Parts: sequence; structure tokens; C-alpha cells
Amino acid sequence: MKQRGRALNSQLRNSFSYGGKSMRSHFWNRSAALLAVVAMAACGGGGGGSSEGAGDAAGEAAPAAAAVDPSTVGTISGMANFTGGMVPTMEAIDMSTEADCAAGYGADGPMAQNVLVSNGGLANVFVYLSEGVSGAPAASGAASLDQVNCRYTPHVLGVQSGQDIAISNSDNLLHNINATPTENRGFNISQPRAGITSTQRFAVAEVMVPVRCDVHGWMQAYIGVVDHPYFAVTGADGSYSIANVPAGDYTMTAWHEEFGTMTSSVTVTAGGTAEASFDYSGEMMGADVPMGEALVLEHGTKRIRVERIQ
Amino acid sequence: MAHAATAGRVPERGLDVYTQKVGMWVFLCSEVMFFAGLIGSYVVLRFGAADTWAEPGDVLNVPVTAFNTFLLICSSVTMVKAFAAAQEGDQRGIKVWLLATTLLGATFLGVQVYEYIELVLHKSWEGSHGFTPAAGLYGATFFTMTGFHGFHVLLGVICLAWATIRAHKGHWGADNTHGIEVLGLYWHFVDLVWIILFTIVYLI
Amino acid sequence: MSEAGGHAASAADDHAHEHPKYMLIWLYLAILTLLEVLVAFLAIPKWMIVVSLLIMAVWKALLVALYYMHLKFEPNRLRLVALAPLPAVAIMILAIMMEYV
Amino acid sequence: MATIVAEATGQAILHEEHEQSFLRKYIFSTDHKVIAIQFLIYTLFFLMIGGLLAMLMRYQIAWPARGELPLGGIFPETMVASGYILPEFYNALVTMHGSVMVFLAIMPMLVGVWANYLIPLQLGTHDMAFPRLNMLSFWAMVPAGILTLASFFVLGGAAGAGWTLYAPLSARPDLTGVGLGQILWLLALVFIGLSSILGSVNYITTTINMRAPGMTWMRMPLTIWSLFITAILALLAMPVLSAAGIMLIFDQTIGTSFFLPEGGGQPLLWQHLFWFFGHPEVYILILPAMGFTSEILSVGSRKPVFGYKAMVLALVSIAFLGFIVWGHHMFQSGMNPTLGLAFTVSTLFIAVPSAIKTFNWMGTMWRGNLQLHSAMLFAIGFVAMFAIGGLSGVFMASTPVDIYIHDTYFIVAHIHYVLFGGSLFALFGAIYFWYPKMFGRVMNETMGKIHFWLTFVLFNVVFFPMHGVGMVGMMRRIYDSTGYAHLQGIEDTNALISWAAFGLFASGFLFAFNFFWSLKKGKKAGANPWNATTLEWQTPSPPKHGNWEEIPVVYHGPHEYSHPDVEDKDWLAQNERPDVVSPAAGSH
Amino acid sequence: MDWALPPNYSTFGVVIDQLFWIILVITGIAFLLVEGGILWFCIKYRGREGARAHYTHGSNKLEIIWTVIPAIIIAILGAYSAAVWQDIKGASNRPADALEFLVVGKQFEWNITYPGMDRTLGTADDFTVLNQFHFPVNEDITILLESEDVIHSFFIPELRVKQDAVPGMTIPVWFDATQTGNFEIACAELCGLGHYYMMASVTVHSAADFDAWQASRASETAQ
Repeated sequence: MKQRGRALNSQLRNSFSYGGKSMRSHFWNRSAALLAVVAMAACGGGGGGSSEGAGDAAGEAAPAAAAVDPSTVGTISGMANFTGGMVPTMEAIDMSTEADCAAGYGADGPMAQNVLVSNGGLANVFVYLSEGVSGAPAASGAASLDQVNCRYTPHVLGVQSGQDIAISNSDNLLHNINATPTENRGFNISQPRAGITSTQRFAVAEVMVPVRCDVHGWMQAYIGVVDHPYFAVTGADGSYSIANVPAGDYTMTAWHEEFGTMTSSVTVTAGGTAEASFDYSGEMMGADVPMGEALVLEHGTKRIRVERIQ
Repeated sequence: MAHAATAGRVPERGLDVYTQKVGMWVFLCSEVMFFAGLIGSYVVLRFGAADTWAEPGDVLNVPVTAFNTFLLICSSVTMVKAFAAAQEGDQRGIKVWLLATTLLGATFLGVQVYEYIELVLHKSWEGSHGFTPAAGLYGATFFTMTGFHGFHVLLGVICLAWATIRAHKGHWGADNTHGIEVLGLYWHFVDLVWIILFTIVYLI
Repeated sequence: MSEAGGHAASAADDHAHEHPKYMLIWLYLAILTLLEVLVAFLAIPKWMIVVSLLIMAVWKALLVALYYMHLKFEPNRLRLVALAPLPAVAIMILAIMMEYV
Repeated sequence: MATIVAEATGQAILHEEHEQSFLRKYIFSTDHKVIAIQFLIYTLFFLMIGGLLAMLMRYQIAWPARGELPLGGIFPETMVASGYILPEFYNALVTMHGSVMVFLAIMPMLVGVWANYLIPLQLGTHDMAFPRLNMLSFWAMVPAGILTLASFFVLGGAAGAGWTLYAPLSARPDLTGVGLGQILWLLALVFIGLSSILGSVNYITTTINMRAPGMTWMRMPLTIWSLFITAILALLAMPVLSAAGIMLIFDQTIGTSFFLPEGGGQPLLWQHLFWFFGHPEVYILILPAMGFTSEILSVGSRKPVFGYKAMVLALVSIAFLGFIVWGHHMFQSGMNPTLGLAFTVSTLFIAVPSAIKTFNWMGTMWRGNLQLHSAMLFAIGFVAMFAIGGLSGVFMASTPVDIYIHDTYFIVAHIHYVLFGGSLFALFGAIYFWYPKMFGRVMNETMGKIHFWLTFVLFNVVFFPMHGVGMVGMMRRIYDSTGYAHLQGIEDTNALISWAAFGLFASGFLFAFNFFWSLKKGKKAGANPWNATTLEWQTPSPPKHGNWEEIPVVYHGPHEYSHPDVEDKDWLAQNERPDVVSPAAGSH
Repeated sequence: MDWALPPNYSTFGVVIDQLFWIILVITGIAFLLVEGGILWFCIKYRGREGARAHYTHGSNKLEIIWTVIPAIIIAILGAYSAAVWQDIKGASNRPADALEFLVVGKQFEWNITYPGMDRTLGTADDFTVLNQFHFPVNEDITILLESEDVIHSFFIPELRVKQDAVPGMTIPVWFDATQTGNFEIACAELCGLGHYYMMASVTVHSAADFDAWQASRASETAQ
């Protein structure tokens, strides 16, 4: 009478994969190597796969956050533009099961935040210096991630590795905060009432760490972790600005949850303002979004599938 | 009713089997249940996902393991020989047979380690490199069952080594066979489990 | 009933049966192992292989238990101890297998 | 022969006594009585820990919206934030309350303490068959306890998948946020299994082979029978749990997928293995209590146990049935419904031996001369509460009714009537009863009686309403019930339960005070303060290392009270010959 | 304090409740007998100076009586329970032409897939709604219960329905509501830190209302 087997309707199912899958294969490669070393008394073999060391070292080797000498630094600013013409319409979120949250939205009701375009500017793009940074001040202060009306504020957050992230709940109902990084240690905590705050950290650079709430399937946020303070998230108008960047040549990367990554070279001069903008076109929808795993966002009746394309 | 009539009766004497032997058999009962848990899970999981199992010999090296099985059978016979020698007070026999058992057990372990290394490093399974416990239910059940059996053999070998050392000090003899018999029971049980495992894991 | 009496009796039991057979049992076991390996690769239906392999495995296990573990020569009460877990094993495996009926 | 060997070791033990260092005598002791006392202290400690966890739960259930947990500040932010117990901590509380109580408090208290203490004494032997294994069985519990306590303070907190550890929840750290805590608890479980198996081997072997001359099977006190049957259950059930637990550890750590459907594994397999262990475990937790009760009732009523043979048969049949009823925990689990049918019938039939036992206890009290001391009160309390627990069990054994009450507070009420009203009442009784033998002094009676009445009344105020809450439909392990429409209107009941629970917990401290106070100030007890017949009372209190100068010879059954042929007293010890005590008896 | 079963809205609930009350009466009588007996004995036979207990080892006749009587009651109860269970859950009693829904449990939400206007699952007009279960009254309903991650338990107290959702399995559950109304689906199996919050609304419509609701919902999805 039972139908065993995976899928009655595979389309409806979330093809699940472990955040830790890659870690698992690491484990076996390492164990196998270890076994080989022990058994055959061969040397070498244990070389592969320690990706964590670099991040840690960078974090710790960073010089103490000395006062910034204004004569050696400049600013990067620019825009993330959407050049695709027709802006994809965002899906409505059915929050009817959480009336308190739904009440916080206007007549249109809550909408998904995957692609927010205003006057051609693309919001929620995470931009950061991906190459060329040598040494950086240690993190200071705490970044904050709030949960307001069953949505994350902000939707995309940048933090420095080791920096405190104060996660708080402004809704008087249960949210859980389930971060599933691949390089860092993940966490899955909950905040059942308003006013509860919890502090978390990510030790290693990782772009991006997906964060979701399992109670409210539509709640999704991304945290970009880099090991220097030279990052920004574009605002509602698509603009960003990164101050106090030491003069030099850099590669800059922009990340968007639907459109993937773009890179650009930028040269910062002391006291100057360098310009770096990123143009996203509509064809990039569903591009390779570098992240641990495939995400299926289920918004009540609607579903948006963001697949990682190999 | 329960008192006077039976007052003069001969007291009951347990099983008429010495306590250590009873204790070992009782312990073996729990070992049976432990392996039943593992083997039972194996049977059930395999029924549920028969298509993910390899044909005998495809992944596992049957000839090598058959040889290993033969080693364990030999170690069983040397173990009973040691017990027989003890009963007859044959000191040389005790030492030789116990040593042989220890060595055979150790060789079994060595072959098993070799087998594991070959599997983990040089076999491929379902496209991925290396046949590991993470390689589906087949790998998981294989390594769990043979691994726990191997662990039992290891414990047995350690005890046997200790018994062999004692033999060289002249500890055992016609008046002191209990230790060897009890250890033998454990060792034969390990052999017996392997007979089952070899059949269901390697050959079926 | 002194302790020496009980001891001697069981020792005498052992003496009466065991010595000549140990090597013979070993031979049986070795041959059965060889047969098992051969049967496993015969080109006959799978169920026949499984059944014959299981029979041989049980046979071997019985040989070890009865002769090497001396169950053949032990008093019934000890045999009872040794067999006690088997019903539990059977119940466990059979009931879980019911999931597939 | 066995006896002689035992006697020889006994001589050696007696000889050794003077030369032992403190460490050998009290810490790494191989004396079964010292090990029993070690177990007693260990389990009383964990009983308190388990109770404390329950108090936190009760606070949360009664006042989910209040926050302001008293002393909430002493907990780290990962457990209690802004005065609110966090759901993940609540899950850990639920899980660890069950686990600690079952595995670290009740089970080792029933078996570790009393099997160790009573088996050699009541059987008339010098010590266990394997004293060193016995020591090991205690010391295997120590890492288990340490791992359990430590698991609260590791990243992610303690195990949070329920004491039944249902996979995949227990196997997937990414779904619970609990990582190391779960693994530590499983490791603790493996140690507990080891301890329990080593203990059982000892108890069984000792009972089979080391009984005093004349101690035939049908002359063994019912305590021994129940402990013997319990040991068999533990011996056959614990290894299965160990095997399953190890597979679960592998699922978490090395990438196997025994219980994970993503890799082809089967979540239901875990449930089958767990409950194959779990149901015998339930009887492990109650059978010894039944034994103590039979013993105490007989002594307290000054009557032989009513229907001794029926009691033994009932024990044996409960043990046997215990292995074929596990499926009744899984009626709603998606198990094959036909299998459910078979389990319904076998489960209902386990009510029969339970009924036999209850009626026989009542028969024991009937026309007795009841001495209502604390131990006796707890024994009577056991019968009364066990009856309720047994009767409420009929509801869930009936599968259709179980559809509704499964996983509701009705089940919680049932298990506590059996485990608290049953096992723990009997354990309190046993402690009051054998305390004089252990420490040479009697526990204070007044405090004992106050303790009984507080416990009895508050226990019922706590757990009886849970039946009602369950009928309303309140699910188990719910952090906050106020959000459900069908659960409106039970807040007051929940608050009442919580207040009573705090009182119940507090009454435990009266017991603890009595326990320690009586060590020094209790009335001195002679060898036999209760005028009891079994062998342990025929040696000084506390007994010396080795128990007996000379192994006693047993002449008759265990509970010969008020024998008409014995004139000047109302009891006849097992090693007393009736024709010597009272020549008239010899003529039978 | 209202300790009662919630009002019943399903056909199976009638027999379940009936059985519940039957057992309550039987166990109630046994309860009074045992507790009353204990209390009576405690008072009547409390220890007195110089009294001596009645010496007896038991009575085989009594043993047989109190073995056989419970056994008979239990056997009858068992047979009746088994019959009812078979009616409710037996595979052969699965309604053939029931309206089918797919219910997928996931931490911490219930995803309900509706068959659409063609009343069949697995067709193009299926649509999925989060945490809202609507179905028509007086009609055989079968849900196919699945889980994506851990074990959940689908529990609607008023319909006397409870069934674990097990990942890797599809378990059919059928029932028939007798009145319209609004209830909740609760999760009855510990499924993680949001277990207590895993609820969904249930609306039992009249047949016409259900069609209307489905049509409006389907059109909303299509645009």
C-alpha cells in the first residue's frame, strides 16, 4: 500500500543536498591519504584540501586597525545597473498565515526581493575587492541583521571575517536563522519572540553565505564574508561607495543572487575616487550564482528556482 | 508447603558448568544480539535498495577474502588444539598452538587492513574514486559489519597474545584450562560470525 | 558433590569425544568455504545460489558451535543459554522484514 | 563446585579486607556493596539533574509568553535569551530530561544499585561472579555521565531530537543546529550499553551459578527473579541499541546513510531498532520495581507473597512478550498496518500478566497485618500508581484510539505513571527499606512519611491532569501550546501542573536531607530491623566485605511470614530450619 | 479546565471516540476496583499490636479467575480494535475514487498540492499552497503524505487523523469530514526547533465552495 521510492512528483520536491557534502568527500580523501601514509610508510600525500588556513592567517595577520592615513587612501564608488530592459516582476509573497507580518505591507502586499531595480539601478548587489588587497584592518563594530515583518533587513549583508553579526528579531513570533555556509561553521538558531538578539561570527571569507528561515519559506538573506573591510552592498538606487581603500590596483567582484558575478579592474589613487560600475543584462537571469547549493524558494503558490549551473 | 519437606534436599548447584564458562556464554548472547542488529539492518537495507548493491566480486576481492576466511578457520583449529594440549598438560603444545592462533589472527587483521586500503584508494564506486563507508548503503554496511568484526578479532588477538605470554610462563596446564577454553569460546564465536559475514557480504 | 567431582566429570566428557575430530572438522570447514566460493559464481539462478550459500553458512556455523565450542558435549542447560537469543534475533529480523510484505 | 570456588574467593576477600588502600576500598572497589553505593550516589545526582531539566520545561510550558525565567541570567545566550528559554534549548531539555532519567537515573538505580547490592546478599554468596567486570560496569557509567553533562556546553547545545533519537532529525546537524551534542550523547549511550551488558553478564551468571546451597529457583526472592529477568532483557536489548547508536554516529560523522533516505537509508529502520530495544527497556525500568514491591509488601504485610509462582510466571511472560510488542510505539509511524494489527494483539495481552501481578499484590495485603512505614507506603503507592499507568496503557494499545492520543500528553501522563509513580515510588520504597542494611541506620520515619505524602499528592496533581490535557489534544514536546486554536483553555491546567511539579521537585530535597541526615543521626539498625526473612537480613548491617563468615544454607521459600507453626515470632528466615525454631513444624 | 476530546468532525472519529469511551468505562471500573481495594485493605488490615496475618501462599482458583477474566476482556477489546483499525487504515479499505491531495511536510511548513479542477494529481493544473488545506465536506479525501527532511506528523485533532510523514515514503491517509469548519493541522512529531510553530489552517468547505475556492486560487496561480 505504500509507495516507496523517492519522488511522486519530483518537481515538487526540494532536491536536497548537504551543505557539508564537499566536506564529507574531503574527509575520505584525507582519511584515505592518512591510511596510505600509515600503511605504506610513504611520505607526502597529506597535502590536499586545507582551504581554511589561508583565511585564518589573513584574518590574524591583518595589522592592527591603525588610524587611517588619509594621504594613502582613496574611494571607490559606482553603480550596479540593470540593462536588461524589461524588469522581471517579482512574485507576491503569500503571508496570509502570518497576519501580523502581512499587516506591515501596503495594498500590494509583500513582494520577493530577488531583483530590485529602481531607475536602472540594481539593488542588493554585493561588491568587494577580490584581488590585490594586502593586509587590512581588523573588523570592528557589529553588523546587524534584523527580521522585520517576516523579511530580513537587509536582504544582502556584507561582513568582515571575524566580525560580530548581531541578529535580532523585531517580529513577536518565531523565526529561525539557518545559515548554511560551505567553508565556515553554519548555525541554526531560533528567536521565538521580539527583542531577542544573538551574536554570530564567520571566521573565514566566503561569498555568499545563504541564510534562511525554515518557518517562513520566503525568508532569504545572503551574507558576504570577506577578510577585509573593502566591500559594499548597493542601495535601492544601485549605487555604492567604499571609502578608505589603500591606493593600488585591484580586481573588484560584484555578486547578485539572480545574475551571478562580474569582475572589473579598478585603480585607486590616494585621495582620489575610482569608478567601477557593473552592468547586468536580463539574459543573465539564472546565471551561475556561486553559492554552496541549489536553492528552491517556495513562496506559497509561486516558486522561483535558482539553479546552480555547472 | 515450601519448607519442611524439602529441608534435607541436596542443594542445587547451578549449571554444573564452571562460572567463567557460563559468563562467557552469557556475554556471547549479547554479542549475538549486537551482530544481529548490524546484520538485520544490512538485510533490511539491502531488501529496500537491492539495485544499489554490486555483484559479488565486482568491488570486493573474493579470492583474497576467501583466503582470509581460510586463515580464520585455521586459527579456530589451532585454538582447539591449544585447549586439547592444555587438557593433556602438553606445555609445548600449548605454547605452539596459542602462538599459531595469535599469528593467524594477526595475519587475518593484516589482510583486512590491506583489503580496506585497496578499496578506499584504488576502487571506484558509482563514478567516485574510492570505495568508502560514504559509498552508498553498500559501502556503509560493508565497512560497518566487517569493521566491527575486525574490532572483535583485534580484541581476540590482544587476549591471545596475553595468553601466549602466560603460556611461556607456564601458567596453563592440565589443572588450569579454563582460561584457554573461555578465550577459545570467544575466538570461535568471532570465527562463526565471520562465516556468516563472508557469506552474506561477499558471496550473496 | 564436590567441586573436584564436577570438574573431572566435564573434563572426562571432553576427552571422550573431541580429539580425533578437530582436524576433520577443519577439513569440512575448508572444503565448504571452497564450495561456497565456487557456488557464488555459478551461472545458476540467483535464488538457488542464495539458498545453497545460506545452507552452507549455517552448516559451517553449526560445525563450529557444536564441535569447536563444544556445545555438542555440554549439558542441556548451557545449550539453553547459548540458544536463548536466537528467537529474539528471528523475531526482530522477521518483523522488520514485514515492512516489505 | 561453583559454590566451592565462590567460597574460596570469599575467603580470599575476607582475608584481603584489612590490607586495602582507600582507593581500592572506596573508589576502585570490587566489592558489590561499595559499587552499589557508588551507583546510588551517581544516580541520585542524575535524578536531581533530570528533575531540574523538567522544572525548566514546566516553566516554559506554563508561561510561554512571560519570559523572565528566574535565574535566566546564569544561562548562556544560546540557551536563554532575554529571559526566554529558546526553542532549541527546550528541545534539548525535553531530550535530555528523558535520556537522563531513563539511562542515567532510573535504569542504573534499579539495576546498578539494587542488582549489585541484593543479588549476592539475597542469594547467599560472597560477591558477584566477576567482581572486576562489576567495577568496570560502574566506571563505564562515569564517562557516560561526563559526556552527557558536557554535551550541554558544546557548540549547538545538547541533543535535541527527543530521547527516542528519531532519524533523520538526530542524524542531520544541519536540520537541528545540534552537532557535537548529539554525537556526545550517542557516545554516552554506547558507554551505558557497555556498562549495562557487563552488569547483566554478572547478574545472570551469579544468579545461575552462585546460589547458596538450597537456594533453588523457586526459593529465590521475587526481587532476584525480577532482577534476573531484567538482566536478561538488558543483555539482549542493549546491544541492539548500541549497534543502532553506532550506525547513527556513523551517519553523522563519516557520511554513511543508514537512516537517511537521501542515501537510500530508512528512517523507519531506526525506529524498529530503537523500539526493539526500547520496549524491553520499558520492562527493564519496571520489572525490578515490581520485585521490590513484592518484597516490601510481603514484609510489610507480614504475609507470604500471594501467588509466588504466578508472580514468577507473570514476570517471565512479561519479559517474553516484551520482545514482541515494540511496534506499538510505531502505530502512526507509517509502518505496515498489518504489522500494526499483530502488535495490537500482543500489546493488549501484556495487560494480562500486569493484571495478575496487581491482583497478587492486593492478595498479599489481604488479611495482612500491615506495617505502614515509609517503605511500605511507597510500595502501596507503587501498586496504586502502577495500576493507573497500566490502565491508561490500554488506551494506546488499542490502535484506533492511539491514532488520536499518540504523541499527546496522554502518553506523557502514561509514561510518568509507570516510570515515576511506578519505578521511582518503588525505588524510594527500596531505599527506605534497604537503607538500614546499606548504612546500618534507619532513615527517619517522620520525614519519610511526610516525603511520601508530599510525593504522592503532588505526583497526582502533576500527572493526572496530563491525561486531560492529552485528551484535549496537546502534543508532546511542544514549546508553546498557546498558538493552537484547539489548545485554548488549558493554560490554567498547565500552570497548575507546573506549580505542583515545582513542589514535587522540592519534596525530593526533603528526601535527600533525610538520606544524608540519617547517615549520621538515624536510629541504629540491627541486622534485621524489619524482621524480614530473606538472606540479606541474616548478616550484620552493613555486611562485611565478603558478606558471610560462612555461606548460609537455605531451607525454604523466601517469604515465610506468620507461619502458623512458628510461635514466638511471625517470620522464619530462609536459613532457619523450621524444626529447629519450632519443633512442631518439623512434623509436617 | 475542559478535559475532553475536541468535537469530532469525521466519520472515523465516531468509532474512535466510541472505542475511547468503552475503554474508559472498562478501565474506570478496574480503576475503582483496584484503588478501592487498596484503600480498603489499608484501613481494614492496618497493623495492630498482637495481630497476626493470615498465612497463605495464594489460591490457584483465584489466579485462574484473574488471569482468565482480563484475558477475555482483552481479547474482545483486541478483536474490536483490530477490526476498527482495519477499517480505518487497512490498505483494502482505501477509498477508490477519493479526491487526492499531496501534502509535503518540511521544516516547518506544510505544502499542500491541490489536484486542480480536473480532480487529479500530477496534471498541469495542480497548484501548491503553503500552510492552507482546503477540502470539501462529505467526500472521501485521500492525502498522500510525504516529508522532505525529517519525520513530521500530520495531526488534525477534530478529524481524529494522525499520521507520521516519513522522508522517503509516500503514505496515503484517508478520511471524510462530516461538517464544514475551520481547524488546524498540527505537527505531532518532534521535528526541530520550530516544531511547535508548524501549523497550518484547515478549511472544510461545502463542495460548491471548494470548487469556487480552487478556481479562484488556480486562476491566481496561472497569471
